[in-house]
Amino acid sequence: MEQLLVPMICRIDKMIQETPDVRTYRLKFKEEGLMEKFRWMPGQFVEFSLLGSGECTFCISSSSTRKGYFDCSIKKAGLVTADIHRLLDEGDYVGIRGPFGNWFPLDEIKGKNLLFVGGGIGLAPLRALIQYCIDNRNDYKDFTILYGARTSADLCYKDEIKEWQENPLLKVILTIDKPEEAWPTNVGVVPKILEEVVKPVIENTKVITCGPPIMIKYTIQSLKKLGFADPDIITTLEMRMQCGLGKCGRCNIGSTYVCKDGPVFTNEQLRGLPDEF
Amino acid sequence: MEAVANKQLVSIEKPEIAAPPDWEPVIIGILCNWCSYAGSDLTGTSRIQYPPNIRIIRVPCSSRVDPWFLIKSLQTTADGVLVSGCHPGDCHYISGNYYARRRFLVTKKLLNFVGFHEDRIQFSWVSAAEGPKFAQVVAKVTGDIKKLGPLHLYKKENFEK
Amino acid sequence: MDYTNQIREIATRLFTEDKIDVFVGYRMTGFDDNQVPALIRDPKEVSQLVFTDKSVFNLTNYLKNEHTRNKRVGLVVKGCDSRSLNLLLTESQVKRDKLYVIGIACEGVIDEAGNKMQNCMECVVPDAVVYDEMVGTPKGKQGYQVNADIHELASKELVERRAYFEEIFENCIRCNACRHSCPMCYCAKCCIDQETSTLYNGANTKSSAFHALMTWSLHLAGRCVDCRNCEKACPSHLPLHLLHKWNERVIFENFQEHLAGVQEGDRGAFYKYSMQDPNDFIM
Amino acid sequence: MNVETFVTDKAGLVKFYEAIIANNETYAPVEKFGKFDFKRVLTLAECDPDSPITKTMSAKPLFFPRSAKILKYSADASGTDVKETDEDPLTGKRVILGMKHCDARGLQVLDKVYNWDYIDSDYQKRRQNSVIISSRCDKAETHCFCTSLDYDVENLDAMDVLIVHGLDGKIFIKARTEKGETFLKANPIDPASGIQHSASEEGMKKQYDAFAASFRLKMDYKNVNGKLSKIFDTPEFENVSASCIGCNTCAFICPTCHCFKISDEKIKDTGIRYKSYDSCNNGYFTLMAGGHNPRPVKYRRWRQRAMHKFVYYKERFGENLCVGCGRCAISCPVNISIFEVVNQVATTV
Repeated sequence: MEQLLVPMICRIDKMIQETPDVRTYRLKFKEEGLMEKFRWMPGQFVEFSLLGSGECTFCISSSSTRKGYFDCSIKKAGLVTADIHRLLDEGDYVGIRGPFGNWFPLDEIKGKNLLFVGGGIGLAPLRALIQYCIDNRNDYKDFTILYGARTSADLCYKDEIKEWQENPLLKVILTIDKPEEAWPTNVGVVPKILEEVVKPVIENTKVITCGPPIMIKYTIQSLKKLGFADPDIITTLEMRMQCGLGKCGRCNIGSTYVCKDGPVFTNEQLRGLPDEF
Repeated sequence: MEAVANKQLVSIEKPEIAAPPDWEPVIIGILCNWCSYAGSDLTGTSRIQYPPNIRIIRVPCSSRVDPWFLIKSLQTTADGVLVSGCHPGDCHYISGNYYARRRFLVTKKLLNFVGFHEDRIQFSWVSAAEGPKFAQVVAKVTGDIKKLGPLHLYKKENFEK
Repeated sequence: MDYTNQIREIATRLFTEDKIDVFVGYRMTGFDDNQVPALIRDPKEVSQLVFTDKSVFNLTNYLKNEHTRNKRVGLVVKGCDSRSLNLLLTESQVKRDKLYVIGIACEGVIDEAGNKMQNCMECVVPDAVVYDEMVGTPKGKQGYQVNADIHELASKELVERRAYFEEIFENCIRCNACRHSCPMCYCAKCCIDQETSTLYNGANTKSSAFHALMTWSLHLAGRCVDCRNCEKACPSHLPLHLLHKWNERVIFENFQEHLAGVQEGDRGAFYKYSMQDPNDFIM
Repeated sequence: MNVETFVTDKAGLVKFYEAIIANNETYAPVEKFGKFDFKRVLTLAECDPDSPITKTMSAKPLFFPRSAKILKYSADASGTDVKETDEDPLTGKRVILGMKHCDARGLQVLDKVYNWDYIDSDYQKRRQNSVIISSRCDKAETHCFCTSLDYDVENLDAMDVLIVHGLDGKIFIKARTEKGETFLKANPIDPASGIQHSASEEGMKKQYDAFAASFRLKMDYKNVNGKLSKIFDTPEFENVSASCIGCNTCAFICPTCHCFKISDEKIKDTGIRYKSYDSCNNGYFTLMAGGHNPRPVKYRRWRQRAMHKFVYYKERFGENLCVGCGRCAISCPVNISIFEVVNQVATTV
């Protein structure tokens, strides 16, 4: 197993400061030819290691349809992520293991209306799917992105959101929690905007949501209130992991291993699990 | 009652592996900012020679030195450690070195108890005006450690010699 | 030594007078003659309480437990336990007015084999020093004596001692049960405990065991009350008391006969100083 | 499988052990500070293959080491260089003496988690290259309850060679697996040492009956397993875990606990990454960087441990994770017995 835990070395191609505490690292494998072999699906995650500090789990925040690189968006939160922010810059090397876990049910969402509900750094896993869906736009019907953050400065991927807003095929709704000067659109927490502004069509719609645990909780409540069925609500769980291989036992929720059976679950599946996430 | 702890512990340390001929000890010197660090500065500006084996770390006060610093030093590169601060009564923070003194004694005795020669860890009071004394202290510590040879006990794997 | 009835009486009284929310005492395991600490919240369960010479575990450990936090607690303490309680009080870890302390005039507890524990034979303070109510007849303070193991080990050569301790560090499995069972270890982030600290050496190597045990024992120097919770918890049966007793001995001899937690309001040895402290070991 | 049974006496067994130690790389319980741990041995005198279970660590570290090096790395201006450690998990064959039958069963249970999906090849290698010689206990200790669980102790095939100390002083040796059979063939039993073929296995049966009768703890396993899976939210867990101090001893000495953590030791530009034991009773075990913790309080962690042992693993892999060795209860500083607790929860709720 020790070999499975040895990471491959990646070079940081580009570093984008998204918000004061979120950075996106664009990674490429150091070894020639590995990048082409590295295949992943939106929703999967990698073990990102800063050698000497430790290993952390991050989802891949770019789609496999954008070739030649992959992104990891990292928020400064704990010991390792603080070290990542402090020490890593363009041209540095990091270790990557993966990709692990399951992915968004791409076949099931084909031909449906899609509603993405993201909060804060929770847009990162959604971004992979959004990019994937934009690149296969014809497979999907209506396309709505609701994205909220605490302040306007905390909105991630600002440039990309601008692109999305300019795209006539997408509907992008932004919101911030507290009023700010020069903020043109909605103010209020995500579930409130979801109910009052977005007013989504329930028929033939799949909702994909991700964000802080508390946001997910209330978003799911609102969605239920709006009339969405459990199998139509898809979310991705955040759970402490160390190996990603279904061995270390950290991501156990009941008899489920989040690193193998997740991190993408429908609300129906989540309701079957003990309340420990 | 017999003073067990204060009795000189029998301490003959046999070098486990003979030191290579060109071996030079690595000594970590932890110096207080206000006295000993200034003292070592004076040693330099007065052009007094002292052995180059010491690697100096500056701390605000000798009471900043957690016993953990000494343990970590011995675990990694160091063959010996020297901690130096202000003379009793001269502490910039009034009483820091009195607290430190207690800790030093216990740390030294405990490390000695578990198998380190007592000369591996040494302490000194060097004031900002005592440039020559600092040179003497370093010379003595270096001499002592040279006699003892390289330290292998509990070295981390990356540092096994 | 059997104070079962007295303790049950007191606990019942405390519950009826509504003085406490939780009573921390001992109960039988239900399958052998060993005892489990019991956190009793229901007055009906008072009849489970016992106190005999098998009541070994230092209950002040439970004061850092979430079951007792911000509650009025009734607590049974032996001599050594009361010393740790004393220190916890001076270090502001518990509030005295939230505690109702039942002090025991302890006659010594026995280990699994039925022999009197070594620390009880060398006990300095058999009677509780902090209490609201005393059970048993106090014996008064005893003279301090050198730990027999320390005495033996200190007379050995450095090389022999080194070999002995190398074996100890070799056999440590780094479970950190010693730290968790210690009543004086209440830091939320411990420097030898896993992951919460950048200083941490997590691997199970001799070097990291040396680092962990030495740092731990030095952080407890002048505060260890010799209750031997750590030794009871150690799955490898390591003689951890050697490190603590040695420190205690050094401190007793050099720092005005300091013994941790014996006097009320007395801080740990490293939180005070004296002009008479030895200075001759410093150049 | 029709396997020969051998019978001998005490002196014969000693000779048998001595021959094994002389001809193989042997691991056996060695005493240190009153506790037996499995170590490499060169003579029979330094070990005790019949060490009491109450004082013996499990043999799990021989297969899942307490600390394993994952990699060494060094970083310089030209980039980072990662090397797999030169440590070879195990290439030679080895023999493990004196493993308890519950430990052997523990390995059988662990095989499931190590062989699903990603296969742990180091563990596999260690398993394949080890011959386990285990003697059946003479009587149950206070905390043992292996016969109450979901496996057949009498016909357990987790060990390769089984040794049974019969009631009348006869000692039976029998191969339990093909590996054990080949091992016994490769180490031909010396006729001079008094080991003979035995026609009847009645002595073994009698010994087992006496052993099974000596159990004080008996659990209705089906009931416990079925009950526990339904009572996740019972407040009883909070009561039974109240006296736990969260010291993790139970997980570190458990023959089936397999949680681990990965930690780096860094010095300047070089470092080593280790995989070492961890326990779900640690408060930070599931603590995430943002401060969210799915199991923030002790009783939740405790429940996870109990449920994982008795319910979740069974659901997922079809085996009970607890093997009933009672080591956790023996080592627990506050004398909590998982048997008592699980039984109490299952019967009172």
